[in-house]
Order: sequence, then structure tokens, then C-alpha cells
Amino acid sequence: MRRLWLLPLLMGAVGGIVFYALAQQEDPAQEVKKQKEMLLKETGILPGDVYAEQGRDLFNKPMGSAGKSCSSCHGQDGRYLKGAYAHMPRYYKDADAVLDLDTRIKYCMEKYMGVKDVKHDTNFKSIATFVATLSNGMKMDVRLEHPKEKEMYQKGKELWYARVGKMDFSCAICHDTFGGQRIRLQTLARIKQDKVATHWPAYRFSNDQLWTMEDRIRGCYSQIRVTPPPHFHWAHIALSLYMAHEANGGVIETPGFVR
Amino acid sequence: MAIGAGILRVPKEAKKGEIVKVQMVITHPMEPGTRKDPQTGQLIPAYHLTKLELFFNNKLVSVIDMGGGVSANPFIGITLKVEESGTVKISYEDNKGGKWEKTAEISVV
Amino acid sequence: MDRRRFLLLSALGIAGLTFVPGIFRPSFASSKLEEDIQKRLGVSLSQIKESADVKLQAPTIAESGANVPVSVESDIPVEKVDSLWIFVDNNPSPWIADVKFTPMNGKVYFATRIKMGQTSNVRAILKLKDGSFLMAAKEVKVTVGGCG
Amino acid sequence: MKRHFILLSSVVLFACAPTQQEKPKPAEAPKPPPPQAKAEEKKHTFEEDIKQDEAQKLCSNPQGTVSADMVAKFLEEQKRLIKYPPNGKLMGDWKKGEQLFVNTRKGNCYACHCADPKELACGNIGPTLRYYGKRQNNVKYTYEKIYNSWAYVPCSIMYRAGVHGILTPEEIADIVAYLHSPESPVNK
Repeated sequence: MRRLWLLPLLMGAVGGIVFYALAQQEDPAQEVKKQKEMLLKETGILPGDVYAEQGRDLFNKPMGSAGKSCSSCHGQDGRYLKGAYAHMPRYYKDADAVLDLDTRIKYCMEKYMGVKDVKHDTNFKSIATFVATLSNGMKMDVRLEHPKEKEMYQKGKELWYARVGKMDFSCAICHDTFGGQRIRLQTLARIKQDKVATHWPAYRFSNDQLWTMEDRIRGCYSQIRVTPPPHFHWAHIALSLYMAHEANGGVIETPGFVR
Repeated sequence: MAIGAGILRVPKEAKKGEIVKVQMVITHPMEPGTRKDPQTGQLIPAYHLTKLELFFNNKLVSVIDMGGGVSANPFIGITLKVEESGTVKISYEDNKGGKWEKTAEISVV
Repeated sequence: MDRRRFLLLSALGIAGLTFVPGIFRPSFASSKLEEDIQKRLGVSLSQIKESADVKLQAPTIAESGANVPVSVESDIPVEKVDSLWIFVDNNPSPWIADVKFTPMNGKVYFATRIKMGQTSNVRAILKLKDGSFLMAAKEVKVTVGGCG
Repeated sequence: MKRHFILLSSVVLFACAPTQQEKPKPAEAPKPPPPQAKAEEKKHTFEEDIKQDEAQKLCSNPQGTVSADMVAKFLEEQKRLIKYPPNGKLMGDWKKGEQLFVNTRKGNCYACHCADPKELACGNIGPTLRYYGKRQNNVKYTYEKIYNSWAYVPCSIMYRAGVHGILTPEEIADIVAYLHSPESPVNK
């Protein structure tokens, strides 16, 4: 019994020494983090900020057949939308549905501004990013009060844990169970601890694109070889609601800056 | 997305003789002209910024030439010695004739 | 005992084993690089000496080749400096950018983000007003990302 | 400054290879992935693709595994799904195995495992496979584990390469050789 007690200690010590010796040389997982650190340190401005600025201009610009801009209802520079993103996705009475950031903007553009055929393009994403920035510094505070919110949350939770597709993955297996560990050299975000929802929309420096959470969800599904849901699909709303709820209490900082 | 849109950032205030950072991000695809479209196998034509010029009170401070090897939505950081209050201007152009400029003010305190 | 400590340390040990540094041969200058340098600087690469006066910062390992941050600084007074070039040896077009300095810059400093197709040396070359050249080089390992 | 601190301290959401939805902008010389199967995959819808088999359903819960009384039956059923190469050889060509091991559309094993020390960008979700052949001599176990990991660990994160046809029995045998062969860089 006592020997057994010693064995792990010895192994641990040896492991520790090996680790220490090798860490003296170069640790790829640590080194790789320096790329992002340097990008943040050397660059006072990030490309995501430029997109958000563009989003502000587009927000104030009339478009569609009604001759209205977003600011016609939400105030110049969206002053009535401060803090709105902190409660999203949520139930909207006018739509009688739970909507995420993307679907809410699409709904407004179509119904109130008369924009036809709303595309999820860079202009659209810039507006979404700008709207999200209006809640920067506030805490994520998603509530499940309306029955439809509870129902959507439940759907999101089911999708989160569903093992699907040829890779047998679920969102949870990477971002709960193995969160914090690495795929190659990329550390997997942990849904709860890292309050993931607080830094989306985000600018991805590995492909120089601005992504909303819908793009991120689509990206994840195609990486696990599941045909991604089209934009504005209920799956985005359900998963976004689940993730935002898990991020409650986290401080919103958008646009995020991610690999 | 408006190609060529950018943010120019300088400190609003500086001491006389202080060396300050001038930073700029511009939205531009920076297509180098050496990449092939994975679907068609055709070369994607070059489309990138070629030149940025930094002025302070209309005096030329620096010229930066670049090709498609600079990342998309390029960033540049450079320094400027501030001897007087004035206007920082960066003008920039691409290989398809696009021309833009951005300005920002610095006051000496 | 201390099962937690055992798990932690042995995990570290195992992790440690995975950090065995790779065998990356220093990349020798490609002929494309030499052509570019000859064309743009008017001298051959072999005539340019490395100098600690040029400080080049870049990550040792990049998890994305699309956006590698690079900054160049020097304590050589900017009055003595004419211009700066940045090259990436193994890119299809090694020349990245060049900067012409004046005394109004106050000092020699330039930062940007660059593309790297693969593991390669990054070079920063300063041309001084007396016609001499100084260089700094740093290898950046570009790694594969993702789950395919 | 504060903002940067927050950005730095938050870990990024899992970001892998560029996806199909928008044209990726990698570095100057992108290596085009071999997209033979893509056209066929695209016909599916999200709804079709998230249909689960019985085992996937059993694994879809916050515990990430099946209840204790279910384990024996689960493992047995998964074991029955394993097929072997017609020639009966469980060790193939290690050099072919190496190609499959690194190929991101095939084995993509480095996503989770380290193996050959010259590959720096290896994940740590699975145990390291360095010197695997020196530590493990059960070739049949290795073959079956790669073919269907769920036959050994219910609901393991390791995808069932053989069950889903991502790797053929022959291809799995090649990877087995890559892991066991003394000639392989994994064991050198």
C-alpha cells in the first residue's frame, strides 16, 4: 500500500522534471499565444473596430422602400439600443418569437424598413457588430421568462449535447468536457468559464473575416462535417440563447478578436 | 463593405518634441495575385494597396510601399515627432486606382 | 495521497513530452529572395550583414500564417537612416513592404501584419544614409491549424 | 488597455480551418484541400445531418456517457460493428499510414494526439502516441480502437472512423502499422 502511495509521487516528480527541462526550450502551445498577444499589443486598432465604425454609418443610413434607417426608430447612433444585446436572444412581441441578434436585425429591415432579400453579408455583419458594441462593458443578462424563451433554451441545450454526424461530436464534448485543452495548438474555449458569448461578433485574424455567432456556429458544424444550418435558422437562435445564458454575468466586449 | 475605409489613430495631445505612435487599419482584401481560385484553378487578380504616405501639416514624413504580402485589412504603425499642433494625414492608394485619405488632429500641450 | 497532484504532475510530464522541439533547419535564402533583394536594394544579400542594432519582433510560432505581427525598431538615430525593407524568404513574392524615413519620424519604428505561406525567415533590412545595410532575421514557424 | 486585457484573458472559441461558407483568405500559398467528397456532402441538409443513430442518442447528455448498467451492452453492440480487412492483415503499410494520419480530411490524428516529434502543432485531447509501438503490442486492440473507439470507451470523443467510413479497413490497417512499426517515426 505504501509503495503504491510512492509510485505516483515518483512518476509525478519525473514528469515534472521532464516538463520543466523541456519547457526551458520552447513550448509551442505557449509560443503560439504570443502571436495574438503581439497583434493586440502592436495594434492599437483592430480590424473589427473598423467594421463596427462602418456599421454605425450603415445604421444611420436609410435603406429599403420605407425610406427609414435603423436610427429612425432606435435613435441616432442607436442610443435607445444601449444594453439591448445584453438580453439577447430574447422574445419579441412584434414577431411573437425568440430572435437572436442576426434574425432581429433581419426582421427589422424587412418589416419596418422595407428591405427585400436581406443578405448575411459584410454590411449586415457590420451593423450587427455595431449594435453589439452598444452593450460593451455591460454584463450579459439573458433571462428565461417567456414560455417561448424557455422552449427555445431547451432546444438549444438539446442541440448543445447532441452527438451528431460522421465525427460523433457535440458542441459540449469540445467546449465543456474537453474545454481548455487543445485541438492542434488552438485552445478550446469553455462555454461557461470563458463566457464565450460575450465576445461575439468577432474578427477572426486567421481568415480576416468578421463573424457573428451564426457564422461561428456554421463554422463549427462544417468542421465536424455536418451541413451547417442556413443563416437565420432556428438552430442558431436556440444555440445562441443557450450560450448567452451560460455567459450570464460576463462583461460584453465586442467585437472580439479571435484566431 | 467599403473597401478603403479606415481608422487612423493618434493621441489627441502630446508634449512638444514627443514621439507618438501613428496607427492605421484599412479595410482592403490585399489579394496578392499569386493565389488560385480553388474552384476554377484560375489566378485571382492582384488587388492590394500599393502606397501609403504620412503627412504632418502637409509635410511628407514617410512613404510606405507595400504589396500583397501584407495581411488583408492591413495595419500599419509608425512614429511621428510632434513639434507643433497640427494635422496628421495618411493618404493611400491601391493598384486599381483607388485613392483615399484620413486625417486626425494632435495638439501640443 | 495526493491523487490530484499526481494527475497534475504526470499530466504536465506527458504534456512536457509533447513539447520536444521540432527539427527545423534554418531556411537558406531562396533564389527568389536574392532576386528581390538585388532588384529593390541594388546589393546582393551576401553583402548585407546581420546586426543587433536592428530589432525585429515576430512570434516564434504562428498559429495562423494569414496574420503574423511584425515590428521593427532601432536605436540608430533616424537622421542616419534612409529606409527599411521587410522580406519573407519562402513567400511566392518575398518582398512585403518598405518604408522611407525622415527625421520627422523621431525614431525608427514600423509595425504591420504580414502573410506567411509556410515556415520561413522574416528579414528586416535597414539602409543607412552612408549607403550601408544592416539586417535582422527571425524564423517564424507556421503551423497547421484546426480539425479539417 | 483594459479592453486588451479582457480580450487576452478570454480564450477564443474553437477556430479551425476556414469553412466553406465564405471564401477563405489564407496566406499567399494556400494548399488546396482535396475536396472530392464535398459535392456529395453538400446535398444534405442540416436536419438530415443531425439525425442520430441509437448510440449517438445514448451519448447525448451532460454526463457524456451511458449509465453503468448499459455499458456492457453498449460495448458489445459497438464491437459488432467492427469489420476487418478481407485479407485479414491488421498491419498494413506504415508509410501510407503516415499520409492518412496527417491528412486533415482523413485521419487528422494530430488534431488530438501528438506522435512524430517533428510535428509541433499537435493537440492534447488524446494521449500522446509517441513510442506507441514500444508501449503497446496488441495490434488487434489498436485496429479496433481506431475502427470504433466506442467499442472500448462508451461515447469517447474519438470519432468512429471505421463505422462512419471515414477510413476503410485497409486504411486503418495502414495507420495501425504507422503506430506499431519500429521503422515508423512514431517509435524512433
